[in-house]
Amino acid sequence: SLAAQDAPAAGKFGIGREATPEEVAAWDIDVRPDGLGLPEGRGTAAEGMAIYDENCASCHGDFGEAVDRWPVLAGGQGTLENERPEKTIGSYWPHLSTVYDYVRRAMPFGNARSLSDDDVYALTAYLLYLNDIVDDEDFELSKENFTSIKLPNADNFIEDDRESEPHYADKSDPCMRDCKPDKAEVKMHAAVLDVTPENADDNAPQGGID
Amino acid sequence: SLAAQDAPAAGKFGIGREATPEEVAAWDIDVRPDGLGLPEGRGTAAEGMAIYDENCASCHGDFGEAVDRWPVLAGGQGTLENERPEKTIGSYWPHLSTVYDYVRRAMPFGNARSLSDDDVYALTAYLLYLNDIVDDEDFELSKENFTSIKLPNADNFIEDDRESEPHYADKSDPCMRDCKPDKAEVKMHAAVLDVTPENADDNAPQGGID
Amino acid sequence: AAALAGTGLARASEGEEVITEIQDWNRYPGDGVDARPYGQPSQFEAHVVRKNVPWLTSDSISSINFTPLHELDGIITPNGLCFERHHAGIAEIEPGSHRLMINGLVDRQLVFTMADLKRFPRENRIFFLECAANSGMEWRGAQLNGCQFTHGMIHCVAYTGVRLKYLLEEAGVKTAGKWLLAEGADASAMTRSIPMEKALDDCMVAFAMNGEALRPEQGYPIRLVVPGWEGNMWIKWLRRLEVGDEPWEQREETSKYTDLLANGKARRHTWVMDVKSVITNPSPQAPITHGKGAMVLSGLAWSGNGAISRVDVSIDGGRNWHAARIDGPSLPMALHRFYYEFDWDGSELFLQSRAIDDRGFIQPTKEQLRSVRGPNSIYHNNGIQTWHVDGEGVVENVEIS
Amino acid sequence: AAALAGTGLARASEGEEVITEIQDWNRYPGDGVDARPYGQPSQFEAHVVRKNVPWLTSDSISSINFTPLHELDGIITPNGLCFERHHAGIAEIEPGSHRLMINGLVDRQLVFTMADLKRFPRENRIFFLECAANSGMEWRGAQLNGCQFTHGMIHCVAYTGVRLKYLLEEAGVKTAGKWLLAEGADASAMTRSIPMEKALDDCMVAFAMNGEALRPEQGYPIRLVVPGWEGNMWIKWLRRLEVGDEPWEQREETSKYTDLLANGKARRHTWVMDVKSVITNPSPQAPITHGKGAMVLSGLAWSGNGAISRVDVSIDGGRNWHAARIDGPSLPMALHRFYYEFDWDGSELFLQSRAIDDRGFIQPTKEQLRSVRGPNSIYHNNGIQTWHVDGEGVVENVEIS
Ligand code: HEC
Ligand code: HEC
Ligand SMILES: [Ca+2]
Ligand SMILES: [Ca+2]
Ligand SMILES: [Ca+2]
Ligand SMILES: [Ca+2]
Ligand SMILES: [Ca+2]
Ligand SMILES: [Ca+2]
Ligand SMILES: [Co+2]
Ligand SMILES: [Co+2]
Repeated sequence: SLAAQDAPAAGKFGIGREATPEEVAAWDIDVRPDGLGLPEGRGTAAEGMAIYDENCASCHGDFGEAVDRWPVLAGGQGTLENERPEKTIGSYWPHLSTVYDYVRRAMPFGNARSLSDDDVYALTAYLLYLNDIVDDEDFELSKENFTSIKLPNADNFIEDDRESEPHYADKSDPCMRDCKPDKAEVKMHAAVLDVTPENADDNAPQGGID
Repeated sequence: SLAAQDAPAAGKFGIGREATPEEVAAWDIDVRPDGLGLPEGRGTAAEGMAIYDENCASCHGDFGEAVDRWPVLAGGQGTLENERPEKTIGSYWPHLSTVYDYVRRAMPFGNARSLSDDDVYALTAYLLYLNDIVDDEDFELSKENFTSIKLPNADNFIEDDRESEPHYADKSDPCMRDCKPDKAEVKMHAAVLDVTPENADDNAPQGGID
Repeated sequence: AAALAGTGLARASEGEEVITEIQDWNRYPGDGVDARPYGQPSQFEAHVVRKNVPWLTSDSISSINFTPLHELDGIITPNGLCFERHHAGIAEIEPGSHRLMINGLVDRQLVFTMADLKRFPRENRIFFLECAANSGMEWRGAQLNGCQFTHGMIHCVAYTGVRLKYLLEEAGVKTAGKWLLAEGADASAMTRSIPMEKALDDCMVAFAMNGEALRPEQGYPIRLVVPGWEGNMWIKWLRRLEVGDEPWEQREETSKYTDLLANGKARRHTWVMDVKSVITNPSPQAPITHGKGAMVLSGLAWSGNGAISRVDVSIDGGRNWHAARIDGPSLPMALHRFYYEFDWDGSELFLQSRAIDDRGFIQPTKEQLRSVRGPNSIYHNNGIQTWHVDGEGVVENVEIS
Repeated sequence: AAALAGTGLARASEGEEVITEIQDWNRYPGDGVDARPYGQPSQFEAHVVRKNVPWLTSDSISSINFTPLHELDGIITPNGLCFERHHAGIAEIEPGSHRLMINGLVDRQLVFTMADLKRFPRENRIFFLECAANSGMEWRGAQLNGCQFTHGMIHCVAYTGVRLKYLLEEAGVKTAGKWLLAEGADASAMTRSIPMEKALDDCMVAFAMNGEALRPEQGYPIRLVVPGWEGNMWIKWLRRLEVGDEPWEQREETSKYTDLLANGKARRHTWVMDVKSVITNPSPQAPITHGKGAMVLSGLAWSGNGAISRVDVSIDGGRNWHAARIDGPSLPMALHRFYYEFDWDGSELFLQSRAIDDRGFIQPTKEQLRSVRGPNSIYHNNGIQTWHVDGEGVVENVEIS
């Protein structure tokens, strides 16, 4: 309520003002794995397909396979141990909430925040469909059934344990003299690959930086 | 000699090369009070007047009195204890060598290094004349008689003795509480003077920054 | 000393013309004090710029460019050269229209203006900011030929701002509040979850970098400062802080910024940037051009765990190591500048540097990292970098035995 | 907390439109990473510039401009805002054409190229550079209304360069060599004499400032660094160092940069910049706009004698003093940033700051200085500055009882 605003803030410095409920609602758009932050709403995969084809397919491809170097959204299941893993919603992402949250805040790229909450439910349902996580195009995703969906790779995330790696765990003094037997030999040249953009003949290699 | 250049430099790092005599001569243009650095040459005050009127008077005035805010070069003797001292070669400068050195390296402003060594002797002689230090317009200044000229204010320079000033010499703890009797009263307002260039009505006050 | 013949003397008996002839700049005045209200680098430094690699990303709006480390010295990165990484380009925000909201598990949900933020006690700290993907291309071996490209997603800046703690205390964090979501105001509305312990420890909301207002590409008017932790968490154009009891598992902490291991598992919450160093000179973009003799090797070292206690340099590909000289401020979670001066005999060199931080972590080799993690982690590649120098002083990024 | 009514809410029951409406920068992407190879400040910071005072000097080529201290924070001055003082404008020198010569009383007269200089061991140091004439207008009382104009001929920069000692040792200084003449390559061929003791102690030949190459207006490609001593001695576009047995008594150390006392005598060799401080916020160009309540007072302190050990702040014109908080690096001969946080009750203030250095020198009042020196010294005015704040937060430069 606004009446409270005229009273001094209870903080130590008394700086700032209380946010109005409308202001918090306008910005508090995040969604958590446990469903906290999900808005009222619903949408089917079929509805999502129409929205997707209109707003998303130009970059992400008709089936989420991506155009050019835009992100791939579907497929890649079973590739995480491959030489070139394909990390998608279906193959890699642990939580469905992240799809809803991210599409709502940042997509379509170039016109963020232009979708309705129902649109985002429908798109999320369709992305499940493109990733073979639901098979029925009439599948409807809603605030109510949202947290019942588990993504396939959810259990494959572990907490950071870098400090236990042998090179970090070993705190002995590093070798200073005669640390390796033979003279150094070149095993790989950047100049052979020649992908540095300063050179005239730029060739894009596979992969990139996410 | 250039032969020596092929030998390694005797310095610790062996970086750089020896300067040739011509290179040193080209840059070593400074002149000291004891005459070190003075080139061969000579010129009279009368010759200096012609060069001055042509190259210098437009800024420094026909008599060294200066045009607009360009520097004053003559006059001001006896003003050093006044409210507005006028510091010139005649009233303030301790050494004639500085005139020769500075005119040679930096004047005329906009076309430095354009004068011959004889020109600079003549101009220096003329500046002595404008400052009433020599009275004869046929007075000739040369490498030979240069150090015989003493400037009037030469003896009025003392070494830095700031540390002996009472406020610096006193190393006791400064007052922290009730250090002055009455409430502070404004004695002078910058806004009254109104010389700050950010305001619309800029008025140049007397004086400036050298 | 170089023979005079090699120095461009027109006639050796006279000297170099740049000395014996009066140059224009010795004679004619240049620009006055009204010409450059905000100064720029010399026209002769036009090559010292951030560079992007077009094929790395789908477009330039969600992409990166790289700091030209090989052209810089000391530990401060000039504001104009701090690498950029945006997800929806540079948000241009009029500071009078910017707000910072604190919501969630707090006693009072608050809104601050920029003027409000400048009424909290300020502090000044120098920190590096490294993108977790810096050197990411090197997981598969030497690829890009220049430290600007292999290591240039880092900068080090003196920040002025407000301790995040003061802002959170002003709102009053509830006992259940263990996580913080930080959100940006740009078109990607960038978000990251930060554990409350870090938020209350050393995080800042910064409004100035290297003395002046933040640059637009670095989050003007405010960014979050998360010392020692991956750059993606340093939310730019910061508009909201939500206090919660669990992490949010946002796109940038699940799809991205998780480290895929060889066994298909992925590490999450890999926040700290590990101990790391790189030789910036010589390097592929900065070859040795002066021939044999006294030379200066220089580089940068840093650790998200604290200060750097030592840097070792090898010129024979890790067979023998020499302690380098760290010069300038040595501050926790800041860049450290090191030098190693030696006489080059003109023979082939394999240059490496190895940093050790004050928690005792030693920068690993790329082989050590690959043997534990495989080649697919993308992020957190802090392996020892090798530059090969040939007899002409030409430098190349290589992998060696 | 400010009442919501005062915050520009369209309809208070909803909230501010900048929050409740999606702004353009929340929706549409901005510039990509290829747009700004060398970045610039925000368009909303266009007022943060160096300013000159046309009537102070005869023309803009031999003149000064001033650093906007009231817009900056921390201790580092951004390169683009470091005040300028030239005697013949900005020399634009192609570094390949620049040489540094050492001549005079040395075993070997030497010439160095820029490439040569970069082969000597380097160091990195943060130093203030203050023009000896900074605050010179204040000798006659409060004149210019803003700390940019009263105190803006100072900057503080992280330098990278070579110890002058190494260069002199390379040439081999003869026993009789007690003085050094440093000369610039600009059209004023600026010169100053420096005692050999200082030259061998802590002087540097710098080629980089704040990480990147020196700026043209600061002497690109090299300048002399003379820590703690008056700015005029820090020769820009340095081209020559001559070793001699006596000082040269050049124009800039006789006609200028000597301090005329009331008795007509003048001090010479007044090299050290004395202990000094100034409150940068609030100040005439940076009034208090937030009304009563918590506020941050901030300022800068420095001494050519070493580090600052304490800064005191008074809000009642020197009747009572409070120890300020020094924040950020505290380095000898560098700027120190201080803060004093207090609750403003809306009444008139007389703000002053007083610095004390680690040799025990205490910043004097203007009255103390004038009583010893009279009003004609021009240089070395380090007196305590007073700002008057009225009930509206408007700030003015005043002299008080
Ligand atoms: C103009 C191109 C474009 C369009 C249209 C577009 N996207 Fe994207 N999408 C992107 C880019 C670029 C990214 C990565 C952005 C970044 O750098 O953070 C992305 C990322 C994503 C991601 C995260 C991918 C990952 O692996 O992390 C999802 C999910 C996504 N988009 C869904 C959508 C949906 C749904 C739509 C339509 C409503 C859409 N996108 C429209 C370009 C586009
Ligand atoms: C276009 C204007 C101009 C012309 C022409 C000019 N000067 Fe100057 N002169 C100046 C300026 C400006 C300065 C101060 C330069 C500086 O800031 O260091 C100066 C300084 C001097 C000084 C030092 C004054 C002092 O008090 O320190 C002397 C001596 C001098 N000029 C002599 C000459 C002589 C002799 C000539 C002609 C050969 C000449 N000037 C031509 C503008 C001019
Ligand atoms: Ca929320
Ligand atoms: Ca399917
Ligand atoms: Ca190429
Ligand atoms: Ca000489
Ligand atoms: Ca006469
Ligand atoms: Ca005015
Ligand atoms: Co360069
Ligand atoms: Co401003």
